[in-house]
Amino acid sequence: MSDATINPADAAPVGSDAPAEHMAIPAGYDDGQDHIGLEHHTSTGLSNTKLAMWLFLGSECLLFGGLISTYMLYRNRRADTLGPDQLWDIPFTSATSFILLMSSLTMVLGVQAAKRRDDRNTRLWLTVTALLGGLFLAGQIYEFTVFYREGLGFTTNLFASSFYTLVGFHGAHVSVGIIMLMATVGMLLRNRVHGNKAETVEMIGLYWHFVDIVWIVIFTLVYLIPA
Amino acid sequence: MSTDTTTTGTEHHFGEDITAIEPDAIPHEHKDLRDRDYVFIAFLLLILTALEVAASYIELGSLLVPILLIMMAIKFVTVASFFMHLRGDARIFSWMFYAGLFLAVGVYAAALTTFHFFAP
Amino acid sequence: MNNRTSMSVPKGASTVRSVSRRLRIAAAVGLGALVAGCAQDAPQNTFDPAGPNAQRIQNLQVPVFIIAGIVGVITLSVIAFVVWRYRDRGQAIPEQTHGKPALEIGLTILPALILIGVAIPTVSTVFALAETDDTECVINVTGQQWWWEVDYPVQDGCGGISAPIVTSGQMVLPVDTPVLVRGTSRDVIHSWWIPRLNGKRDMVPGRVQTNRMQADEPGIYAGQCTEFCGLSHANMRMEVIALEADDFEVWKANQLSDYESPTNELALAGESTFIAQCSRCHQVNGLTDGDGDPIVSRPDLNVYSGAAPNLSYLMTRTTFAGAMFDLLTPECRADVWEAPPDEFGERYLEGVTPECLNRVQLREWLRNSPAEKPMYTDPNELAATNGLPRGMPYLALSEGQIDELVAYLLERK
Amino acid sequence: MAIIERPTDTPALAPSGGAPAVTPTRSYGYLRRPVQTTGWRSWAFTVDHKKIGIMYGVAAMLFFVVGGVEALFIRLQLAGPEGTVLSADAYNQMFTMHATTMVFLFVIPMAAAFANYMIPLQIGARDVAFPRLNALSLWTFVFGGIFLNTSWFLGGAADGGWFMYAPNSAVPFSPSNGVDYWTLGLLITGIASLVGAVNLIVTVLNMRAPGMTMMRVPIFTWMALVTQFLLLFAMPVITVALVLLLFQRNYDATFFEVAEGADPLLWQHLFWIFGHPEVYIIVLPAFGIVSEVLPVFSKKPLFGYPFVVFSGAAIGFVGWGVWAHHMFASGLGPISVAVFSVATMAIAVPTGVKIINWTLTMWGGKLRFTTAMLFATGLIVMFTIGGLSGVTHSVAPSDTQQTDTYYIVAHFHYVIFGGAVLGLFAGIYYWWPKVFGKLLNESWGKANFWTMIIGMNLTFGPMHIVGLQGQPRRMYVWTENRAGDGFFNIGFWNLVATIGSFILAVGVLFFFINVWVSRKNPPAPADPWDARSLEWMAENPPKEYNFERTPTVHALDEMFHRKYEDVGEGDAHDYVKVATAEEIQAVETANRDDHVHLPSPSYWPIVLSFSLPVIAYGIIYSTLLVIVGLAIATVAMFGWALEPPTADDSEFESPEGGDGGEPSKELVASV
Repeated sequence: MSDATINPADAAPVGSDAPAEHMAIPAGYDDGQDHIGLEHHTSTGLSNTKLAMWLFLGSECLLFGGLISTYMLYRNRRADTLGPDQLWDIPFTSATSFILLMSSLTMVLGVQAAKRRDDRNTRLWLTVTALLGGLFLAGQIYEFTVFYREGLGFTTNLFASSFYTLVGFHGAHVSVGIIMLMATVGMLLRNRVHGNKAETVEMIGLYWHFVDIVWIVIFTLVYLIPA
Repeated sequence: MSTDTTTTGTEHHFGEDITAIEPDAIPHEHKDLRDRDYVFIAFLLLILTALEVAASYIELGSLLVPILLIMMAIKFVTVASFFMHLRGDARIFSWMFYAGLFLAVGVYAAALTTFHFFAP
Repeated sequence: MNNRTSMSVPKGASTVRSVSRRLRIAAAVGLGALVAGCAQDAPQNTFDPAGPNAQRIQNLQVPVFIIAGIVGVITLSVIAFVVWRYRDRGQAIPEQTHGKPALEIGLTILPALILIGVAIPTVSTVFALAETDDTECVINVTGQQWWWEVDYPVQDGCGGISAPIVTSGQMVLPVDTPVLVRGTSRDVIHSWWIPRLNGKRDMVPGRVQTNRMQADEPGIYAGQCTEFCGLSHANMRMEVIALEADDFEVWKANQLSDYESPTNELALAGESTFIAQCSRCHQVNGLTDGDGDPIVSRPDLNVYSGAAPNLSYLMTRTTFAGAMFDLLTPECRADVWEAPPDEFGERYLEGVTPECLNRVQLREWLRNSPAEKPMYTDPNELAATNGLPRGMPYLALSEGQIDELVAYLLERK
Repeated sequence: MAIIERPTDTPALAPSGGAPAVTPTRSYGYLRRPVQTTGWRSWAFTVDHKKIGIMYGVAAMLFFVVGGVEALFIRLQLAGPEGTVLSADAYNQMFTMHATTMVFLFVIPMAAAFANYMIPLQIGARDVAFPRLNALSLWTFVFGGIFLNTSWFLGGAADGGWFMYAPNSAVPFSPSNGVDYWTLGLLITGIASLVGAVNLIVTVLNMRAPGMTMMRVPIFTWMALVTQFLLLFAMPVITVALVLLLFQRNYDATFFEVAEGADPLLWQHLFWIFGHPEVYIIVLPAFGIVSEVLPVFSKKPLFGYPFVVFSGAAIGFVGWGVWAHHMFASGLGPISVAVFSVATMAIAVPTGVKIINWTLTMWGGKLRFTTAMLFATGLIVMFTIGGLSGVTHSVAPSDTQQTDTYYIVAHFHYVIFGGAVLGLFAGIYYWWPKVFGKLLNESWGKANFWTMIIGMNLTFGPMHIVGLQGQPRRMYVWTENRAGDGFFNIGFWNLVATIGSFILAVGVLFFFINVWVSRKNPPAPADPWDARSLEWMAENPPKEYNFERTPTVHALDEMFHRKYEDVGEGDAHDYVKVATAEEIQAVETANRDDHVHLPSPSYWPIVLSFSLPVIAYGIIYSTLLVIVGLAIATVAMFGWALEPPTADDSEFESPEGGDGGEPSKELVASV
């Protein structure tokens, strides 16, 4: 703490009175700080966390963009090996897409509940969201095993490598989301969330919706557009 | 002292603070949608998804890809605008996110183009 | 030139030169010397074009370099002036100028205008160099670690090629003929670059890329692989040999000549050694086994990159081991490299004579090639390539076998 | 420590007495918070942006030495024909690691050091937006850098060049684990950059002092902001490329398997979409530094501040549209080549704007050539040369002659060494008294500058010649046969370059000698350079909480306007000094904020960072280790989540039994 010790000599005005007077703070001078509450103390009036989350999501666009581009380049590079057209089960994937879309709805309901400071419903909706996410993941894993049994290993061809990598990265994001959701539910239960609960839930919501919109893109580009 | 300088220099006001607090940059919490509205939006998204899937089964020829892409974009923007509240929120969030998005679309589309069309 | 007598190549019309050609050469040499003082420049000098493609680049880059130089001199002079003029000599606090937008905008537009001036000829040159319709001859190159295979497909171009010609390290082409080089690679990316003839072009596995080559006068044009390609990237060189049309015909005929059995005992022994030790990877056209069946190397089973240089006419080339080493002794090498254009074809077509053979280097190579050129041929390091050597392995040849092989190879021309 | 203690005998000027000393009463997560204020623990667990900045700088300088030694080996090998100092394999590792180290482990982190230390001070904040994330990015970078360099001792470093073109980076062509170390190491340092980018962007946008509008933000902070945006968007791209390569090498994926139909140009696109913005990531912070240094030592404001800001932003933006100029020889087709060629020329315009503005800043000024100013001026000159050689190969046909030759090596060393490194040294000399409270010795500083300038020109100048004479890059030997003779003889100029590199090394050595001889210098004055920006309102070195009170900003060059007043009439300006920095600081002290909340130190950032190399070693050697690493990471993340960033007032108990509940200023958000 020695750093913080203030040398009285430094603190006293130095030099003549003139500069001190010049620099004196008039009584009642308002530097604008004291009236800014905890929520809006930033220059933009926006939450640091939320800004950071949006920056992160902007950055993630380039990550998924790269993986999607790799897939688009390689999807039908070789006609003589197993390709998307032989494998896709559109009704099944539509169902899992539907589940993920619904989880976005439950997520937003959870965020709304958190804004109302309704902890019980927040926990409920977050749990439902995590379950739906889990269901989606289960669908993915099922789909992967079906493809694998049909002969599409990770190393089979370029399509396989880029497909599994893209969808696997998305699945990893979903898994992280589920962990965050469950951890938040637990922390809400034990009241260990720091700071603004509604904002914490909203951040997880942003992440979750992002995972959802990435899937919207993947579903269309990877599954629906013919190779 | 500090109050004086604002009157002396001619140099202090080059531009407005691009992120200054303006009335319309403050989040419109009060304009929040109700739960019912979210259910309705989700319903719309479902219909769009169903349409997408249906479109992929119909013979649309060269129209299919643009139609699918447009529906994808609508779904994307809907989720971002409403579920992620970009619509009512401070504009800077949209800037951050869409900067990343458009940059990604731009560079990757250009890179893929060099593979598909420009290669000798 | 003590070995000219051994030359067996018929002399064609190559010695007869038109007056206009001589004049052109003289003018070119004179101008070149004037512009760049280039007589002693490195053989890969990028400012010494010897063909229309490189000349196109030269016409573009010389003004650009001059403009850049002028801008640089002006800018640096201004900075020097400012540093000298406004150094602290106790002057008062200067005026707190924050900027002059008009000046700023002006000084932004000025470089933009200069760059527009540069951009227009750049774009037109890019498209001109990409043009391939006017080429009259197709030569394929294939890069691999760490040498170039050059092959001439059957075609009407190049004065007509009736059967495929395969060589390595040196690309022979007729002068004044626009040649389309089509290239690819068998392993990693390599880059084909003959600076005096054209800019470089990467040769990418899985793609076929093109590069135009055209030489104005006979001679040897040095090049080097310029895309980092692993251990011996530095040793992956190549040359383009430009010959007069009639000399080129001679060269082609040579490359398609029938296999000649060895004429002396040592070389005959060398033939069997070659069959036993080398023919798995190295092809010598016309070589037959005991049953009279042609011996065809199956290199793709034995070498990672899937090939080794074709040695049928080794001694018509002047380099070996990916153009890393000269087949000629230094004196004979200088004879070829420094030959005036009108004598060049004659000297190149002599090939390697026994007197000129760089025996020391060739023997070293046969004795232990991995020690001469860095290659992943250490048996302990081959796991990643499923045990296949990359480059020539150590063959544990005896000195006697080396003598035989040298004698045998000396007759491959 | 979480709360700044105020001595109880505070001077009467303070409006509301001293706050009582307080100590945390509870532990968070699983461990008590580390509260040491001295010793190694005060550094390892700190979240103070200044300590983090210093550690960033020290680590970066160590890697600078490592990269420099690698460069000397390269030059020794190339001093003569058929060099035998290194084997081909060792040489390939050497140039790969030289570039990787200099780019990823020196220039980026050194710029991050300045950004970390200076941004909060320049914008009048007490810390960055997310102090624990800041610590995370520091330690992740440090561990990533160490991890990368351990490959030297564990079977050989990466040998594919820093651009690591596929398929030469595939297992058959690079069988050692070097490329795996490289891939994983860059993924780890990439995390550090990404986390740092998010943190610093939020800091600049959100943590500015009252009145600090974006157009009053000091220029270094502006350039750092643009840099962080570039990192934010570029890092994911290289991440994709690295992941593909990692999967290919370790899990037999086929991304660059040509036999399967893969296109090696995919790697090139991904790498250079990252790699070109990377060039500006390297150079923009240095531009920011000289844009601070030049006005101070010219005693004039930066000429055309808005132009410099917008040209920086324009460079950042256009930098995304020119990546393929690294691929003019790759066979993109004439349309792509033409488009990217023109786009590349376009980027010369904002770069030229900067050089013009710097020159005009000096024009009419009162130039004091301190070491910092010498380095800044050196940057303008050297960067101009590098920029002009850059223009020559934006001309695509010309570039097909020069790319992959030493001419390119000359160009980018003039840009990176002459631009970035000289700028960083200018910053070191300029801000040294700010950071350490002592001035560096000027005589040694000048020796340092002149030796470095002479050394760099002797090293990189001849490379223009050998490059134009056709000597390619990345060759472990050159041969007499291709050297030519006469004035342009490659051998002669290679020897000159090697001699130059050792002179350069001596120049760098002079810097370290300077640090050593300056260690006992007397404390520097509060404002040794008569500086203009806000960081000089804090003390040298700044207190843990930076400012006695959060400053209110009224102008660009706030500090100048607090010191000088315009007494001229009408259009005539006449500035007179009305206050010294000491006086200004004294007033700040007298009116200081009491009860400042600072973020508390934490174990979790360093623990989480540590898990990353563990996982990486695991990927190379053993799955078990991956599991161990993931376990450490999980514990660290939960510990992090359960630990509040700043202890609340209610969590503290004052020794006097006071209520400790005055309204406090929350300084950090929770992450």
